[in-house]
Amino acid sequence: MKFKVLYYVNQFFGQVGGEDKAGMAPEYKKEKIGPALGFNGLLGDEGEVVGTLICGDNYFNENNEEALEYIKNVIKEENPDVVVAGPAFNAGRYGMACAGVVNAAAEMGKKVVTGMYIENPAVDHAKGNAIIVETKDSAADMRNALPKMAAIVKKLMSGEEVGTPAEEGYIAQGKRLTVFAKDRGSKRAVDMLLARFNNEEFETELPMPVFDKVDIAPAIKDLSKATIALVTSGGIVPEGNPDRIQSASAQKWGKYDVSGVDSLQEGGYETIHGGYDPVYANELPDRVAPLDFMKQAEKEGKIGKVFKYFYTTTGTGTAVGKSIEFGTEIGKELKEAGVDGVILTST
Amino acid sequence: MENTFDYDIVTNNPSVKDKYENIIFVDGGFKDVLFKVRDLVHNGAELINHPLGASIRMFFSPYRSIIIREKSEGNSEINKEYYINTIENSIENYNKQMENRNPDVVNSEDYSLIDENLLESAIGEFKRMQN
Amino acid sequence: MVKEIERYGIPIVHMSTITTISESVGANRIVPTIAIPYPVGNPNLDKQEEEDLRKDMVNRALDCLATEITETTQF
Amino acid sequence: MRLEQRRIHIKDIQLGNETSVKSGVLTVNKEELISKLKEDKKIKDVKLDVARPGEKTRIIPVKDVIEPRVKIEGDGNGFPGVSTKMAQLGDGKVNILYGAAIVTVGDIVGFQEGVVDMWGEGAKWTPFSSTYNLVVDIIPVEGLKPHDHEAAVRLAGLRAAEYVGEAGRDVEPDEVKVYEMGSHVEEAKKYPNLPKVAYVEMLISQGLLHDGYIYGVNSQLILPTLLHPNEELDGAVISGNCVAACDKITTYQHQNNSSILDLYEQHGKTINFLGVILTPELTTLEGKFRTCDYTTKLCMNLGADGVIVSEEGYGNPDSDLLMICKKLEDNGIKTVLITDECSGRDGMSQPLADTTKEAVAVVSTGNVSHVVKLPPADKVIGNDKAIATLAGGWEGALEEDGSLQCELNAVIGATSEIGYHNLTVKLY
Repeated sequence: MKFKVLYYVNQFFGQVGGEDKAGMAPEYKKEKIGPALGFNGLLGDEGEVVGTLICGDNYFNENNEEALEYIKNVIKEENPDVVVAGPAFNAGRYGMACAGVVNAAAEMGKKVVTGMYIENPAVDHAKGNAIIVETKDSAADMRNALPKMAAIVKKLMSGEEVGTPAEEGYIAQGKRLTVFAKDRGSKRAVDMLLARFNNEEFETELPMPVFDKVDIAPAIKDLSKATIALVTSGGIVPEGNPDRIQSASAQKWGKYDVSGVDSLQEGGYETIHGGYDPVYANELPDRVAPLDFMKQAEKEGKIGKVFKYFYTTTGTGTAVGKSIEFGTEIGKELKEAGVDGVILTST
Repeated sequence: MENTFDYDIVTNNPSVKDKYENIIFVDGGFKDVLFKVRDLVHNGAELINHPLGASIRMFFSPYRSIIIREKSEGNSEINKEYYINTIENSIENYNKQMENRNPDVVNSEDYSLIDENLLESAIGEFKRMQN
Repeated sequence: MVKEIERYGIPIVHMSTITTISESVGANRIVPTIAIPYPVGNPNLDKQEEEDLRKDMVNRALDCLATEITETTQF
Repeated sequence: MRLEQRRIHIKDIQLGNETSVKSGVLTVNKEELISKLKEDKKIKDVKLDVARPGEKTRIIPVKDVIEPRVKIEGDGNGFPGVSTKMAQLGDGKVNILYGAAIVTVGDIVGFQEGVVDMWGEGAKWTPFSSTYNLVVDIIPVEGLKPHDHEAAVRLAGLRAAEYVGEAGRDVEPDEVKVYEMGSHVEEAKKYPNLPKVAYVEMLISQGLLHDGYIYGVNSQLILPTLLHPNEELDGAVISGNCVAACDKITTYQHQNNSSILDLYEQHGKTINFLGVILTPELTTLEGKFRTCDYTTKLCMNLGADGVIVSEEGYGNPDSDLLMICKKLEDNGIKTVLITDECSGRDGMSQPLADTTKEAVAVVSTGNVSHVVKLPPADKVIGNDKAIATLAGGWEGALEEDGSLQCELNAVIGATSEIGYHNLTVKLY
């Protein structure tokens, strides 16, 4: 029996129309449309595309929940073995839609494959669940991308082992898998050392984590006119923790109006951080987030003003998960409010 | 009882508690011991032995004893930073390893015994370094 | 968090006790602080001394926001 | 030094009434070996059994593996400083019952794992599924302190290896390997243009079930020390029954240290092999600093251009490994590390407990948290209660058909950090 594939495309590849149709709500057709047709041909006798889901890119991103609800219902009804989306190439909104679809399908226990250009921002959203075939940045690469996607789908369905990212042409998911090597470890070590002596190329089997750097923001030209915001990951919150921010590895952040107070102590703040002895911070919360002397700098005219809101969360300040999300959200607000500089204190 | 040397043992191991005088007892798990050590190190204590064990098995131990020394003089900034990094890193590693695991409480007694013995070795090593 | 805020082009100073962690999370402007439970204070000092200390650290942090740098720098 | 390893290929082991090797079949006098081991008053009973490659047999909990040998020329039969009188090792002729192994089992503590499956899926993951194993199960007298219990098990394994090894004394070998290397001055004269390479072998040195021994000296007590490679190949280094099943270095693996052998293989061809630096993995931070400095200094004094460093264990030893790497690289010595990793069951976590950017050349010998499925065995040698420990700690490990999901960390020698086995990790 052939395995069943459900295919997702946007309005353009679904042959509905261009940007003017980007607002279309999802539709399902029991036909093979656009790339789904070519993809179906590549499956041969093994599988078949049973239908094509089409949704406008704008609609998907602006009405995420409604779009996904419709799509999930179709998946439930058709009960395919595999959900394939895209390829989205370098299209950001289309990429996000593909990521949304494959993540939802993966949650429903479906095998999922998509395709994207490596710099498509949606890659990070999809790679945890989906195999993403690496494509070039334009649709001209469709004829290369589809065969790779089809080959992977066939392997997933037949139970054949999917090779390494380099072998199969997909973007590494970041999973480190234990496999058998041709030579024992000590032989590989000697070979690696010899390669280093001979200035030949070698590949380390365990790359050290690299820390992503961000461009240094230019300095503030005139501090005396600048608005400076205070942010802390030290878990300083108003007494009683009204927003119930978690005491370790917080799942959210809070912001509090401090325009009317001269210090956090005056504002009645305390710490909820679970990672350190709270006595000193509760005695004087400005020891963790120094609003007092920022306000003084404002009075002395050293800075223009202290930003109206103070931002807070808890966490050890590591480069993972939530802290990235929080930074992105807080940064966006600060940017929009025209803040010129930020002091972030960590415990 | 052993004579008090210039160190303290942060432990949640009851059999260690009964054996030494200079105990900072933690009523909790391995992780709570790490947290207590973190507090102490951030307040200037020196970390004498490494907070983690030497094999993945020892991560599953319900008990852990860690030797620290309260604010010793001549603790350079570099060392202080090293201690802080070491304990912070250890906590992160512990969390990573124990994410899908529970401490191996079935073998509590054996872990308690091994912890006690490893502590004894660590104290021995520390003393050999002191004289 | 540091990196993500700086990505918007806003200069940010990380005041942190563990400066190596600070560097590893990608902070470019770093002011080392006193201790985890009281990064910008010191309960062992008397009130005036502690206030002087905090004022000095805050000013240092503000000044570094107004200082052009080309690589990760501790102030 | 010149060491002649004379391999007698063993094709089977039988228990019987004499101890001999005839046409590749090793027969062991069961009663005699048992009574010999029971001369140690700490041992109450001994059980012997044989596990052959391909048999549906599981051995658990394995403490150590030792290769049976007899020195027929030169000093130091057995394990000098441990089971026999002190002697200088590294010179002479040794007859090896190649393909046979003494495997000790025994519950020193309840949580010790260490499985060897002789067949099927499990066999792939351990190098000791391909040896003919004489399994020595040691039951101590009651009330023995854990230190004494560990020592009794350790010594019994070594004595059993010596006793069995004697059977090969007058047997003609099938194969002879010669390991010969002169002083540093002589070798440098012979190979003036070859890069000089030292091997740093790190040993867990932290106390009960975390120890190793060099000529009987507990490695906790040493500064890093230099050995001629022949000394280790001749039995100078002994395992202390470490709890780390997958990445402890068993005595067998010291006797046949693959890093030493693979460096020896290149000696005089592409490199000038300088020798082995045994480096303790201590528990105190000060101790780690000292070890790091001292190891680097030895490498520099030897004029090493390159160094291979192998780890034992995971966790705090990662600090030593990376600290040593950084210091060697800072001093211009090209360094390759061999380590296993703990990247979590899904392989998504950071692999080591520590990092340093100087570690640019690292061999990974596998993820200790990689999950493997072991089918039920027909026969279990040792203590089948220990299987519960294997499966313990997480739900769903024991399946209905009796097969068992366990992490590689339970399998003896699976992720050997001296590079003895052929696992690696690839990014998917």
